[in-house]
Amino acid sequence: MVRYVANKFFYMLLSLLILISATFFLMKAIPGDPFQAEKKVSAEMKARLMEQYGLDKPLYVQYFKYLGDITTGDFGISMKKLNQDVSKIISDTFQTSLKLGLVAIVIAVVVGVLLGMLAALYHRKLIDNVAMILAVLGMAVPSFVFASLLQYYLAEKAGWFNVIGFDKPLDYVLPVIALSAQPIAFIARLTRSSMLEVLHADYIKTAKAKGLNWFTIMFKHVIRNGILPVVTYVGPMTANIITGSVVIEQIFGIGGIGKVFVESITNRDYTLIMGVTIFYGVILMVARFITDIAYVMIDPRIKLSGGKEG
Amino acid sequence: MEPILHVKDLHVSFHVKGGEVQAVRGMNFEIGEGETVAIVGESGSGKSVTAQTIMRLIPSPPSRIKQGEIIFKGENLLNKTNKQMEAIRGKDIGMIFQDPMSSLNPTIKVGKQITEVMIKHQKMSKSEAKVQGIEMLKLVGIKNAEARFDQYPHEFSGGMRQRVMIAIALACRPALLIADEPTTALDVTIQAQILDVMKEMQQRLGTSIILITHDLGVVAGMCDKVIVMYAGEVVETGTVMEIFKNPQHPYTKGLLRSMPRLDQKKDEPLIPIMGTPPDLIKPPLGCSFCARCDEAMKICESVRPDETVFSESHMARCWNLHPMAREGESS
Amino acid sequence: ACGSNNNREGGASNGAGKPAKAKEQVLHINMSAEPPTFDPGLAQDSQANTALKLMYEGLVRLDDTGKEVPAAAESWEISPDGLQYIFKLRKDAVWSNGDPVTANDFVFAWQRVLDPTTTPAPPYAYQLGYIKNANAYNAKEITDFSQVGIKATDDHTLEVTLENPTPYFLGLTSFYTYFPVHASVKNNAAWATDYKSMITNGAFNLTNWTTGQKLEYTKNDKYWDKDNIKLSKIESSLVTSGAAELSSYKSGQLDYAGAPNGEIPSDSIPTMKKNLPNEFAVKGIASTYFYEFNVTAKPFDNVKIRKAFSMAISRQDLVDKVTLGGQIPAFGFVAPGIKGVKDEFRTEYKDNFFQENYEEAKKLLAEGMAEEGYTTLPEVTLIYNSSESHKKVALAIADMWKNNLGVEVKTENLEWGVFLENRQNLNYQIARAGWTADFNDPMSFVDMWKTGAGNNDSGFSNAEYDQLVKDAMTSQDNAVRMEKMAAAEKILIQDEQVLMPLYYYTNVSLTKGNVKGISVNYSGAIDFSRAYIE
Amino acid sequence: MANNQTKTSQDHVILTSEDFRKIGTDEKQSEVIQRESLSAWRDAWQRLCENKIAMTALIILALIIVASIFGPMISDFNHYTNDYANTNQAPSSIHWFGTDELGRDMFVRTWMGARISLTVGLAAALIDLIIGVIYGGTMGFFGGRVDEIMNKFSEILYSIPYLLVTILLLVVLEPSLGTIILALTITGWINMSWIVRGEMIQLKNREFVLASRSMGAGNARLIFRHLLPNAVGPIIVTLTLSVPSAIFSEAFLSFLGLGVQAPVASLGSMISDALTGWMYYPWRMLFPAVLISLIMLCFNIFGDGLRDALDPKLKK
Amino acid sequence: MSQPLIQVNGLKKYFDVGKGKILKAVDDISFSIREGETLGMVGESGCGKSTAGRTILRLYEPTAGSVNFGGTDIYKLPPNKMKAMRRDMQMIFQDPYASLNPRFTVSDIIGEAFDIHKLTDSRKERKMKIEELLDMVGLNSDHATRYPHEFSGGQRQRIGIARALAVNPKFIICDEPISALDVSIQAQVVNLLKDLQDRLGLTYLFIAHDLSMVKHISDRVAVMYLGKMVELAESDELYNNPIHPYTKSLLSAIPIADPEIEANKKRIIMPDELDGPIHSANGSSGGSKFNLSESKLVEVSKGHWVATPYA
Ligand SMILES: Nc1ncnc2c1ncn2[C@@H]1O[C@H](COP(=O)(O)OP(=O)(O)OP(=O)(O)O)[C@@H](O)[C@H]1O
Ligand SMILES: Nc1ncnc2c1ncn2[C@@H]1O[C@H](COP(=O)(O)OP(=O)(O)OP(=O)(O)O)[C@@H](O)[C@H]1O
Ligand SMILES: [Mg+2]
Ligand SMILES: [Mg+2]
Repeated sequence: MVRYVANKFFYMLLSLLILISATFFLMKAIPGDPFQAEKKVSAEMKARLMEQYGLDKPLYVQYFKYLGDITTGDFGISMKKLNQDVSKIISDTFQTSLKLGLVAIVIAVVVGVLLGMLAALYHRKLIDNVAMILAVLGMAVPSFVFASLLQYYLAEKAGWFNVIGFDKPLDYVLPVIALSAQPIAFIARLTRSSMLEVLHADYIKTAKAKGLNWFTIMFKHVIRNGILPVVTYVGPMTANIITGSVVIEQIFGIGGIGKVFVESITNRDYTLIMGVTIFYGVILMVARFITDIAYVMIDPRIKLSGGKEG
Repeated sequence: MEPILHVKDLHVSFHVKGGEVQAVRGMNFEIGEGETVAIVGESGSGKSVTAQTIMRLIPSPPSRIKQGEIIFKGENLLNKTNKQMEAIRGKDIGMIFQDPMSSLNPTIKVGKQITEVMIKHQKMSKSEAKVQGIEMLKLVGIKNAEARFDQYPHEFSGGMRQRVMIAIALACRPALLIADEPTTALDVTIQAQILDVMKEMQQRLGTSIILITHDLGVVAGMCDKVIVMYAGEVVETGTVMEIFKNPQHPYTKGLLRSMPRLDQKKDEPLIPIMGTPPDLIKPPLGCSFCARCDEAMKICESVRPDETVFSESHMARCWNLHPMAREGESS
Repeated sequence: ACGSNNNREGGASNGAGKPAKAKEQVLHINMSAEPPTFDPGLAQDSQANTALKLMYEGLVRLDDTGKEVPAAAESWEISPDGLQYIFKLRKDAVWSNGDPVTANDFVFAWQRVLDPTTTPAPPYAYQLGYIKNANAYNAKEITDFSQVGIKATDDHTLEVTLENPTPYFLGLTSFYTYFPVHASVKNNAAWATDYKSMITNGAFNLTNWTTGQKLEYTKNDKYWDKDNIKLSKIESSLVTSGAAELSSYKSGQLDYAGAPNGEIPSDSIPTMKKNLPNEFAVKGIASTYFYEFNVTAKPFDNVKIRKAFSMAISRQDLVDKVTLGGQIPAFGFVAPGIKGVKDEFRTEYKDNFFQENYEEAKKLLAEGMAEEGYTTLPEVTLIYNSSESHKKVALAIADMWKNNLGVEVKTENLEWGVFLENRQNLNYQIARAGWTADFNDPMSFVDMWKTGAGNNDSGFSNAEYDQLVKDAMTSQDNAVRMEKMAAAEKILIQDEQVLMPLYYYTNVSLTKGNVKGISVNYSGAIDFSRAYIE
Repeated sequence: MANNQTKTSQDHVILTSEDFRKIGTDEKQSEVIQRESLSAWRDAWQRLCENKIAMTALIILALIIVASIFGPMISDFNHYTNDYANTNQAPSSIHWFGTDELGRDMFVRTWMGARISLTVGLAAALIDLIIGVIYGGTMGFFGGRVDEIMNKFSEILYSIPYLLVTILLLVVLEPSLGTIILALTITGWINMSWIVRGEMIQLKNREFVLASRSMGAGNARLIFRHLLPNAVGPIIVTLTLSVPSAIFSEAFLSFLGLGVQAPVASLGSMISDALTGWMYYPWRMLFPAVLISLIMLCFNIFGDGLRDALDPKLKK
Repeated sequence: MSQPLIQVNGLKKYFDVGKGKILKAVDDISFSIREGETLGMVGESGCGKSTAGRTILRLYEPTAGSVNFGGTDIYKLPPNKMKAMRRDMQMIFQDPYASLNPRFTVSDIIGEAFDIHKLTDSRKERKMKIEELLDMVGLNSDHATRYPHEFSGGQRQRIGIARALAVNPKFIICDEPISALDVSIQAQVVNLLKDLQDRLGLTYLFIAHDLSMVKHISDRVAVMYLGKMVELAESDELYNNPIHPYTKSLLSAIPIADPEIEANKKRIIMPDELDGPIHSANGSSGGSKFNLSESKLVEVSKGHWVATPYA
């Protein structure tokens, strides 16, 4: 276990290094700088700013300086949101994204798995068809369309919810629906097909031969085996939901990290771009890591080192 | 003696694309208390379908039990509700499947898989069940049972897993054990051990056993009675002695002939049964073995043979056993 | 999935029925993004403008007619040569922490902006450039601040000496770069990043700030003029999407929507105008939307070709059919709303520098091509920064060129930063641009086209033009100044057609019927501080 | 044996001795071929044809593709000419899908948009296919150290937030259809390579491959004649599913303003254009949105159907 | 007796199973097979029979040892010579379902060898040869254009045999060619193999775990246990006079289709092998009392070799 974690950690660091380097140089390759505006800043002023932020140094110096800084946990200060700590901006906005994301994930997993199980249980019956039509629709409609429809009909017209904002519990409803629609659809389909597979497995026959009832079989024998593909999907999905809800954040006016990220690129806010990138990367990797652990917890055949035995 | 299980004229079909697979076509047999009955037959002859139909485990759809009765302890299992069946499965009838590798749930500890059935049927507490479960594991010859109890199936070898399956099937001391090719996936040495365990358990618990196999060697060592199936039908039944020493049906004979004996000369060729079994979507009108039979007659192609009874226990279905066939021979 | 016609009306009337709640006196507004900074010295955008106007108070304040009224200064004197200003500060003005607002606070703030060692460097330092030696100090040419024309003679007297007579200087002191800053911030670089550590002197305090989500201003009870402040609170959401902003206005969540801090999508303008005539408002502002030519690049190094392009479109169609926001077709560069001698500059000097005429345009194009020896016009690309409205305009104009001039122009949208980089490096042929006045004088417009001026991205350089601007700058006679600047504008547009003006911007906004007292100045800057709910 | 008796339960026709005449083996067919002759492909195709839903999806897809090629041709309008007299017109007999904010015909634009979206989707999927098969094939076939390193590399690449790289890349490079496709494929191929790798690892130890090797077959032969043809099922399925995901990603980029250059539009960019005004001009969103959803739907359904058809487990 | 056609010396095949562990699938086995002879090889599942077979054919690169075939050490051959050598040695596989490429027709499968070694000059010749081979294994020429899934197990195995025969090999390794087949079909294949051996003078290494079948077909039988060879003798000798405890237990475990014999049979149980084989990295068995890794084959009587310490 320790070895595994150490190994994993090493690769995470390596991935991060590659991520940091790629982003750093890609970012510097973009034309523009943080100090440009419609009304141009004078040349001296710009030179002064560049110097103050160390942007006048050769690229490799900046690069190593940055690497050095982040190893001490210093992500720098934003170049556009003046004097604000990058880590504070990230932690502030991430809290919002996380709240939204976690609710959406929980909903997606619970609803998706239940829907998928129902469909598998009533294979080829009405419930199955309805669930799968819902799932396929969920996958087919772009989230920004769905979000706009929800916003217009349920908030603006019906007045049941606030159009924008993210304070009250009720404010969660629409963004969460919009955000979880696609994952629900995916999870439902995944669950269904893996449940169907499990339902046909020999050990389910064994369980039936023991005289266990439907409920026990479903919840003790089927779910655990059938959930594995879902876990595989949920890992990256978690990261994507938490980080990638830019669209939903924009539409519902939620101050999440996705919005910050897009803004930071537009603003050429170098430190913020890097900060968010690294943060995203870490989230993604942590999600993977948790997925791996979840795998081991769910399926005893899987050893942390990777392969399946027996 | 009142048979513990009596299967009467059982017909089971599958609805598949392209038609109806008539997997079981008029099974009749009975099993007495404490008896071991073998069902032998070629792959696809309907052995598993029969077994699973008795347990009412056959998936429906696509299957359909078209007619027949399965009388277990005087009651027709086919008339039972699902709930009633749940109470019978595992408690009165236990079942072991062919593949020990896939028949145990890989994500549940072995111990739990055994105690689960006892908790369900014998209303034991968890701790009682654990004591019992460890006892069962010991009984089927697993060493270090206490430690093994908390392991997962993948930490067991194939033979041990099959022992666990036996422990599960016998946990509630069922009156009937159905073993569907319990040793096919195993090595000969391990097979022998498993069969020993089964024999021993039977002696202790007095269980009746249906042993499904296509290995006649296994049958010879284990069973009292043999049912030979071919293409969804029973073609011959009899005691072990009757079947091995005095086989009547050409398929039974062919099967015995095609197996090498240890005392057989090296140059002596084996006698195979040529051809393949019929397609059960359109089963032959007459004898289903007709196409592969060396002694086939005209009538075999068109009319289903009747039972010819040789003794109280020995029966075969073949036109060659008909009096008129012997007349034809002599003429 | 989509609504039918009655949905539209339903949706619109739905919002109209919900007035703001008068009892609570809480105003709900939206900003498309939070200000990058709440530090007046570092601020440089319109979001900051709106926020800082609430939180701070400069020497003077502009009332809703645009006239300078006393604010932190209760009175002022201007020397006859227009070079010296003496501000008398009011004695009852205090900071939010209770300290009195003194002349030194202004000196401190201004010095901080001009100090070349301030980190990060205040980009709007040039806004203080009218003050004597300010630019020199900022450029490290002099190091002694006492030589800069800023002096606090006592706690409540501020003396300012200018480089040149600058008639609009008084108004400038209402601009955020001129706001005072409490001296205690010297030791805390991050003071303006947390609402708890901000010390302000305006009508409102920032009392809550959820990053990217919400800003909340509460009435400052220590403010000297608090009796005239009726709102108890201003809450601002931070929604980027114009559609969402409008939608929440209609649902009653916002009391004010639209420019300058937000946006009403142009698609919905006609409907809003029709359905909410009392709430919908269009106000012209001192801002011009134009396409500039790179006069150093082919084929626009030829003035006839530039003229042809400018004449071959219909600006009226553009504003009526495309932008829809009641914009005014522009034929000059200086926008309406800018003061002239007596009246507005634009009324005194009409913007009739050219006329749209497709035949003439074609002729000019042919002539221009002949001069340059083209048989076919080199490929022309119009660049604009990615935005729904810029795209519409670009496509519309390109289409007009195609139909009226027979020229196929490629349109290319570029991400904002890339766009600016290209434009500023003269790496383009025609580019979208916009210009808003920094101060209420035509100089704000003509100044930028001087040779080598920071914002002159066209490569235009004209000695006569430069001289005219210089003359206007040093003249003390306002009439002469206007004359010179008008002459310069004529060179810019009529003679050289360095840029093709398209229209003068308007602020399109929606205000709930019972919300009053919001004032918008000539440049579109908004002041919510005196707003109230009936 | 004398006492045995045949139960004659049926009172069937009287038996004659002719009935009991022995028939020789030549009268019977000894070696019956069990199944009708069908190649694996035809077999799969047949099964696909039987799947009505998947076939419907395929037909709709085909129609959409045909319409996106010919749709714009049958209209009198083109996708870029503005018509200020007719902006935001509701669908009518002249403009079947209405017009947009510049008076452009939505019918033509919708099909042009579908053309762009499909191009992006198909091209991205194709590039994924090529890179994925080469990379994954190499990993899977050679195994060992090569596999370890290449696999680690792809894992690392995969752990880079894709959206981020895509956005940065789109900002760096000149915006064009090619750039968008490039951006979408930069991490898109990884999934495909893993699928191919998995298949290769599974197949390369199958006995028919060993058999061919024992025959003296070289690597090239093994890969191209044995391994890839057998891995083609999962590959195609992955391919059909990566088309819609690329289309979606492009739509998403359009929403962020990083889509194709106007006046060309993809379905995604049309929808995001319409997003501000769809309450007033619903048709501007309706048609592209329905079309993109339909494309998603059909690719997904068809991909699933294909998976079922190609799944050997479902073979009897 | 004729010369050994193939001589296997000290053959080892270890697998690196990761985490620094090594699995000794085949650990130092030596034997030879004379021309025209059939050597049976038995042992429990996973004891390394298939690995041995595959390594002998150099489908796996050996860890150590040599295989002499007709005087040349095939492990020393460069690739091009090895390719030529493959014509002499062939393999029939265990699983008739997995060993035929489902995307190939029967003629593709059989003809592949012709294409690889360029054995046929024209399409006609190729077709003719394929038909000849099909005929040889009891299939007919109609079958050539069909796909494997259209055939029954027995028929498929014959296709596999035809494929092996296509290159005219001298030596064929039959890797459990019948264990996946129905009992009634097994005899067909065994008879065919014997028949072919008689007609073509083939040499077989016949791997199986069905001892009765092995005895039936083999001249000599080798018993493998955990990667080692523990006993090797003439088949009658081995069956009548087994020495090694594993051989004994194996023989006693064979179910015999005769209830009388079965009723009187006594099973001999291997010491402590109840838990089945546990492969550990060093190749010694989990619970076995004897130290496998150091055992050597010793000739106890003429042609009867047994591993120490039981020799
Ligand atoms: N789920 C099913 N759907 C369709 N046909 C089925 C199904 N299950 C079994 N069959 C058919 O029923 C027949 C009998 O099958 P069964 O499994 O009973 O054979 P078996 O005698 O147990 O063979 P084996 O020895 O291979 O286990 C076969 O022809 C098989 O194809
Ligand atoms: N490619 C491989 N990589 C790692 N281990 C392998 C490989 N091939 C075989 N093994 C291992 O080598 C051992 C011997 O395997 P082998 O297939 O030779 O056994 P076998 O005697 O043929 O068994 P069976 O009777 O089941 O076919 C087994 O433990 C197996 O897991
Ligand atoms: Mg079976
Ligand atoms: Mg093997």
